[in-house]
Amino acid sequence: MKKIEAIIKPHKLDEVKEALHAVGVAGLTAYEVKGFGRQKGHTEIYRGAEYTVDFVPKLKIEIVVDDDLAPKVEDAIIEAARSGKIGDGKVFTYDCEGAVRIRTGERGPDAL
Amino acid sequence: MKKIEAIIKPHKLDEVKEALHAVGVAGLTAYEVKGFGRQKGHTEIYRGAEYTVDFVPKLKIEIVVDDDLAPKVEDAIIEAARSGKIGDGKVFTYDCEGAVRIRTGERGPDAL
Amino acid sequence: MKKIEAIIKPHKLDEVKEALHAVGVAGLTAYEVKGFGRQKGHTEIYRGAEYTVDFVPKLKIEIVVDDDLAPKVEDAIIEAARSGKIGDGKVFTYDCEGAVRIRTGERGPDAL
Amino acid sequence: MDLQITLDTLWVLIAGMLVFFMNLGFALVESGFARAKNTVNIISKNFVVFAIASIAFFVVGWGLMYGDGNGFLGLSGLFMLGGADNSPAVGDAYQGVYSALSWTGVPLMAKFFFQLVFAATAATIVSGAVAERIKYASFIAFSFVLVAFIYPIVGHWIWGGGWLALLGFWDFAGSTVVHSTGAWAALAGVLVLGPRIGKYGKNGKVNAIPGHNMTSAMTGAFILWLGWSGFNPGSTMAADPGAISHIVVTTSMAAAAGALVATAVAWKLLGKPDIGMTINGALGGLVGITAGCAFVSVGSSLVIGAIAGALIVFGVLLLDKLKLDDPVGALAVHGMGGIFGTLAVGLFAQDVIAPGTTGDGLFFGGGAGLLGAQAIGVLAVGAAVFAVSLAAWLLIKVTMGVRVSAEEELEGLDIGEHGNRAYPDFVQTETVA
Amino acid sequence: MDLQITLDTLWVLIAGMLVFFMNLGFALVESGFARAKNTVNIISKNFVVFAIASIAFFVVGWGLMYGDGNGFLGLSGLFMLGGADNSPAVGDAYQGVYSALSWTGVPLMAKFFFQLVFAATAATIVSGAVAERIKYASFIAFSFVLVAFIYPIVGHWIWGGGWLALLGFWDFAGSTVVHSTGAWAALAGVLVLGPRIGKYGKNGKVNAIPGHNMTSAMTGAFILWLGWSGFNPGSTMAADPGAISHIVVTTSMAAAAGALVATAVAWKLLGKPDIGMTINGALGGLVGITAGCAFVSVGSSLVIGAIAGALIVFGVLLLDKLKLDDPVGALAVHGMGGIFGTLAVGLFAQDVIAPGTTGDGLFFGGGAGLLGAQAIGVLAVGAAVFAVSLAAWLLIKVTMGVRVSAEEELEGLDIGEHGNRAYPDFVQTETVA
Amino acid sequence: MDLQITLDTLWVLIAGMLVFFMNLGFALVESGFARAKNTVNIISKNFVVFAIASIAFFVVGWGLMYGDGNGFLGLSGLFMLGGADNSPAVGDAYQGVYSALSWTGVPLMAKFFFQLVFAATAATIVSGAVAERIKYASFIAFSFVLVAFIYPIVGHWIWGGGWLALLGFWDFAGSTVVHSTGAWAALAGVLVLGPRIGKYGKNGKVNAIPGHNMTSAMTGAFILWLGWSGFNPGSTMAADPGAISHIVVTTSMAAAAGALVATAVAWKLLGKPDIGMTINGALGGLVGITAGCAFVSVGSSLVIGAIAGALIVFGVLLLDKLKLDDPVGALAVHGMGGIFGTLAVGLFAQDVIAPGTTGDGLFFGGGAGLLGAQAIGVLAVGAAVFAVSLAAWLLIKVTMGVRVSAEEELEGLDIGEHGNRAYPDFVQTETVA
Ligand SMILES: Nc1ncnc2c1ncn2[C@@H]1O[C@H](COP(=O)(O)OP(=O)(O)O)[C@@H](O)[C@H]1O
Ligand SMILES: Nc1ncnc2c1ncn2[C@@H]1O[C@H](COP(=O)(O)OP(=O)(O)O)[C@@H](O)[C@H]1O
Ligand SMILES: Nc1ncnc2c1ncn2[C@@H]1O[C@H](COP(=O)(O)OP(=O)(O)O)[C@@H](O)[C@H]1O
Repeated sequence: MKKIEAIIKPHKLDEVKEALHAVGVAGLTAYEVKGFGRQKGHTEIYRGAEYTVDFVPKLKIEIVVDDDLAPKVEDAIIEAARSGKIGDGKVFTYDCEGAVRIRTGERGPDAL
Repeated sequence: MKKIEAIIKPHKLDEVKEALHAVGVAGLTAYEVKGFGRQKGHTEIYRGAEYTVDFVPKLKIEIVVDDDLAPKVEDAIIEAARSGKIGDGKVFTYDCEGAVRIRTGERGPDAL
Repeated sequence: MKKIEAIIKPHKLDEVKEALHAVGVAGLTAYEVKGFGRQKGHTEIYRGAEYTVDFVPKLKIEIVVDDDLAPKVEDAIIEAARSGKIGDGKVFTYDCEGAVRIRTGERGPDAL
Repeated sequence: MDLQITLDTLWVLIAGMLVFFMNLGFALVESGFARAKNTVNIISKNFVVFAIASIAFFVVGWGLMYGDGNGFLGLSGLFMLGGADNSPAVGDAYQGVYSALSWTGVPLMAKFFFQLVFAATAATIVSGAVAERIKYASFIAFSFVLVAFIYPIVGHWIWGGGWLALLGFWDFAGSTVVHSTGAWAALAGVLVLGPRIGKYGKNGKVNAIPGHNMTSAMTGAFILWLGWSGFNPGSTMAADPGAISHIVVTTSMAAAAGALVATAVAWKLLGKPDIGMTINGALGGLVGITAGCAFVSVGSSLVIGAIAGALIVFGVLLLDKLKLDDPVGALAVHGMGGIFGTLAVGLFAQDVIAPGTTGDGLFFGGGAGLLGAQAIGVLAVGAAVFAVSLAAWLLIKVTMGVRVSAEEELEGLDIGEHGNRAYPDFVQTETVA
Repeated sequence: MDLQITLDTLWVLIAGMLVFFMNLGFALVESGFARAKNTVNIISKNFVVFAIASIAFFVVGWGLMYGDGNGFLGLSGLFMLGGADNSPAVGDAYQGVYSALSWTGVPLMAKFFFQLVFAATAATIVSGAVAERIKYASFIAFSFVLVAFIYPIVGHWIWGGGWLALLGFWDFAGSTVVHSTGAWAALAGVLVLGPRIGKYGKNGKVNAIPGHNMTSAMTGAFILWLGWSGFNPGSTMAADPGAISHIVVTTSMAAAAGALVATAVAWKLLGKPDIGMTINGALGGLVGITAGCAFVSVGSSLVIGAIAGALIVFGVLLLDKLKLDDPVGALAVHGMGGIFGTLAVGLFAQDVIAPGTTGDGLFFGGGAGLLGAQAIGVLAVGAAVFAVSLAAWLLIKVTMGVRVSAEEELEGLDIGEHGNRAYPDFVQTETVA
Repeated sequence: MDLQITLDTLWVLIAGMLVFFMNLGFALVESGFARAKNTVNIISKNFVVFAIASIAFFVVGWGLMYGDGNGFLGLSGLFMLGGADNSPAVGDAYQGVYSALSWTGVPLMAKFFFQLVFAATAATIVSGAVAERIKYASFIAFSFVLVAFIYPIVGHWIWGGGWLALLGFWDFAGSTVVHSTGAWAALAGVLVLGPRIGKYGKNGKVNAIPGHNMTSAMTGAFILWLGWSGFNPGSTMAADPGAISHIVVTTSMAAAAGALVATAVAWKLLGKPDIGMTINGALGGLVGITAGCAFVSVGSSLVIGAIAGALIVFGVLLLDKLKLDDPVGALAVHGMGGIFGTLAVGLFAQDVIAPGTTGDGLFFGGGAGLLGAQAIGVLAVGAAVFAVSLAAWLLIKVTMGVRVSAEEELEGLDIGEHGNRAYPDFVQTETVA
């Protein structure tokens, strides 16, 4: 199995979720992260003192899928998450050695 | 070493932590995530407008362990986190190539 | 490519970020986590009832880098994040099979 | 005599302080009903709007509203309370250019303070409806125009001894003068601004954009409820024990009925007792009773509050159908509530309650005359305020621009407009609605 | 004469507004001491409970409490203030069926408003103790019963000229009438509901369930403190300069002493100055001085407040030992504080302070007679309110059910009962207690 | 006569309640401007400080301030209001040892309550400036010293009929007595404590440490604004219709001008309208008008407020340059604002406004005499309060210690000092400033 991690712009979550649905992804996990990269943060002021916030709010999603589904998932994310602007994010792929569904104990792809 | 990631129901954390203790896990890292899967979210209303929240609050825990401890850890989590109801979550296993304890510089299993 | 995950003390983020900059890291992702390990939590009281919070607030950072850069990154983090006190955290290394920049579709190291 | 002046002054000032406190109520309801990323902008708007109103009303608004003049606007003592005035002298003893308020025996400064806090209220109403997309500077500009010119002029028609007063139009504490005026000005702004990004989906879907802090909203609602016990009974501008006791009760009862009925209707209609509707319902009841609080019985106040409460729920839903995006429900509460409340005087007024004022309303055998006058006032004020406000908003749009950029709106106005964040220590999330 | 009526009315109404404002204080303390996932439910309860109380007290509560009747309940002018009444006439000049309040020269509506806000307070006390597990509808039902029947009837015994008043029982502003009554009704509810899931672990371990917002709790506490300067001195129902000045000071001093002593005791006992205890201590001091504020010296008020403050800390710990799960400490503050405060009159009262009322208490040479009467009142009210409330709660349990499902409780009542969330823009976490 | 006493008492008590409410305002502004991890500590400080002040002022402060004595401190009726006093008798009819307040015809308890809430204000001002690093116990100790000794003694000089009063120094509501005093005491504390970790970077870089809750800060600011309509007009300590109406208006206008000018200056200077500056500006305007509210015209109040508003912005920036770390801007608002406001009396006072008091100020042809007296008062009070406070802080430092450990400061004082967290259900983050 493969684990696909994508870092996207927060307001893209809905579109990405639907795109993943379309390619048959049954589940995923998401959480808020702060990203640092080419997309620069912004300057803030607080009672006179200026400061720059380098980190940009991003959303990270993780999906574990069967090997052959992996490329489709990658592409689905890339398409749905792309705005063409700096900061659209990344998609990373990793190998996943095992998966278990806690409720049933099912293992491997059946657990997904 | 292996990295074990588990997505569980938030209120199960205590039990899982104790179960891991029992099998000799010395440390772990946890954080709030939102999960999407078979367990459906719920409908909310806000000043008249209905909307569905597909994501369910979950907790993700990560444990890096020695290879031979991995199966025990998996089983301990599965047992402690199981309620039998949809949404109990998953346990994923990955390979971990290296670990360092920042404080001492110890590497490999000794770092855990 | 390698994925390097580091769990550090929250207020070390700035120093770590600068150290990574120095070794040429262009981007990273960070998020709040709670850690359990040798560093013990603390006791709190609430309207008369005492309770112990085992988890310590930590920050987790993830960086995907080219294989040859990985060791430098590891060392940079270890140096910048070290205070010598219990709870300084860990650095874990994993293999990363693929990376894509959503905006451009670039793949592999170029995506970073 | 002298002591009566002292009593009246104490009451007017204390009531005025309660109305001033409503600024906080509005700030909390409006920011609570908006997203965390726009909080600094909303509370900034609500904070400076009172300051702006103070200057605008002092410089010219007061004179236009209460200066002697013709039926349409004040013409004497226009600037900075500069006119002759020997308050607290009353009636024939009064010598000055602000005769419209010569019936109340309190010092000029007490009259000014009490009228100022009312003027500012009209402006705060606008703030909520245009929230989460308007430029800070543009809001400030409009607020000045509203309080310096629009509000005082229509106010003159009714409370300044103008043509509507002569016509027999009654609005005791301002369902029309303050609340409808604010709502009409807001409606024009909403039309010029357009809805927030993502509020209305394809094929007419109405998306929820949940407010970020219900604790704030509830706090604000209670503060408004409290403030209204200055707003309505204070409008006697005299410490008349019978009248203020009666008004305190009619006001609170209408709020109670509004809250309960709105909750019940929402529960039935939406399946759950939505707190947003409970809060809007209470406010609707308060706005609804504002015009008639001194003229109707306690029983009638319950009925008026109840109707207003139901009205607000349907109003909120209707406005969304019409794609009029009002993040806080101000158009329903102050607009519909204000109109209904003004007409309700024509229905529920009883001569016995405030003899020699409204006379009896339709339901109490007084015929439709009063109702007619009320209707004329509603239409006249609505038309005038809406038209002028629309012009003002459009002028602002072409000159300084009225809406922030789409990127700024997505990122939040706090950083874009103010370079601040309201809650930097908390991890935030985009509600996927 | 006439001016005195105006003065008294102003004071009673303003004091009543301050007491009304206490609804916000309770809402913030109670929601602040509860978890984020139950916030909408708690603030909804606290918001509608005043509306419910308004209807209940208007429809029948007022008549049962102040209508002329026998020693046990009012029987005339029962419904909707329908009875004859020529207030503000007083004493012999008074003609009407609400003679129990004929001593105060203010209009009937002022009397009603002031008594209504007190009645509503009793209901808000219940809200906190039953929080985080009670069904919204069931709470509404009980609140109606409490304010329509239970509170007014025991109130009649003491303030309606009933048997306890004749017995020489003194409760100036309601340590028993309002606070203990609320607490006894709450205790019955707590027993019927049972503790929140996870509150009591195996082998008697008491788990902490930390409140989600100490800023809310502190804000609410200050608002309550402020409101109490209407609650206690307003209970003169007349603008008597000496009396109200004295009461303002005894009230505030008791609160100060309560806060300090509770903080010190908690610091000593628990090792740290727990803010929850500081807040509960101040409230305990306020409840404790409520019965005696007009009868005891400033020095005594410090002692009463100090004892109450210490009592509350031990009370909170004791109730947890007894597995009586009260998320906000209402049973300790209003129950124990109310009982102690009522008895304290029997100990600290001094005839010189309010001549011709309580006479001297035990510590000032007045013997145990007064203390005895106070004790009888405490017991009678406690027994009656607890018994009837228990019956009411059980009836509600069998008919409509009283507690939400375990799943709903775990997920939070906001979504289950209201379909809302209080803070949708913030990432939340389950406190592992 | 009698009724006048009642009127005056009502006004003084209600005004006192409004000033009491300012405690909540300070608690919210100060905690909102600090980090989430220190919230429990700050609100605890602000909550108990009023309790401490109540005891300190009751036990000895009142006597030192208003007891008859010499030009420097009170010497009679020192303890627990124990002195003879036949208030509300006034003037020659007055017999007692608190003659400095014999001009106001209200009961002693009303005088005490009103003066107590003022004394407590001075202590709350300190709380904000020393926040986020001070030990809880050490703050409590200093607060006691301040309210028991420092404040009353300088207060005696000005309001107790002391040497500055005789010199012709005028401070109507306490720009110097209350606000500067609090600020000078705070400055000494800031110097002894040193800045928060991370506030000042290498090579003079000033790091921002953003406050955690702008909603709290705005709420507090509005509450303070409201409280000031008790603080200033209440200082008449008599229900004089003309005076209190005038003061209500000058006070509110100065706040409005302060808020607007501070916003504008910040906008120009920093590129954006920083809400922190808007809030500080309004407060600066309020502090600035406090000394002169009864002596200057409405027009002058606008000018005074405007200057104060600008002053506060530059003041905040300047203090940071000087590495004086004041998390909430108390030194600028209360210190600079208080000094300026006191001097402004010497510039803007007009005899016609309060005949027979200040006479005319410099700008109105009165010459520099008044200004000179004002300057002497500013310097004398500043020197005395700063010196004694510094000694007190150093004593506390060597005895009990004054600052928490670096680890505790990093982890937050809530857990270290109180074992509590303010927002346990929310995921928090360290703002990287
Ligand atoms: N080397 C990396 N490792 C981990 N995360 C990264 C890395 N580079 C970028 N990211 C994440 O991707 C996000 C977007 O990257 P950025 O360079 O800003 O824009 P783009 O991907 O369009 O070039 C960043 O905010 C960060 O969260
Ligand atoms: N393919 C997946 N990849 C990553 N996380 C997943 C995946 N499928 C499910 N999850 C996570 O597991 C949680 C539980 O899964 P769900 O299907 O709801 O219940 P169950 O595991 O009992 O079948 C989800 O909320 C989600 O966080
Ligand atoms: N086996 C593990 N797997 C995952 N995370 C761990 C593991 N052990 C420790 N951690 C993380 O590292 C943090 C620091 O570890 P700790 O044992 O407290 O101190 P140190 O690393 O200095 O020995 C912990 O808070 C936890 O977040």
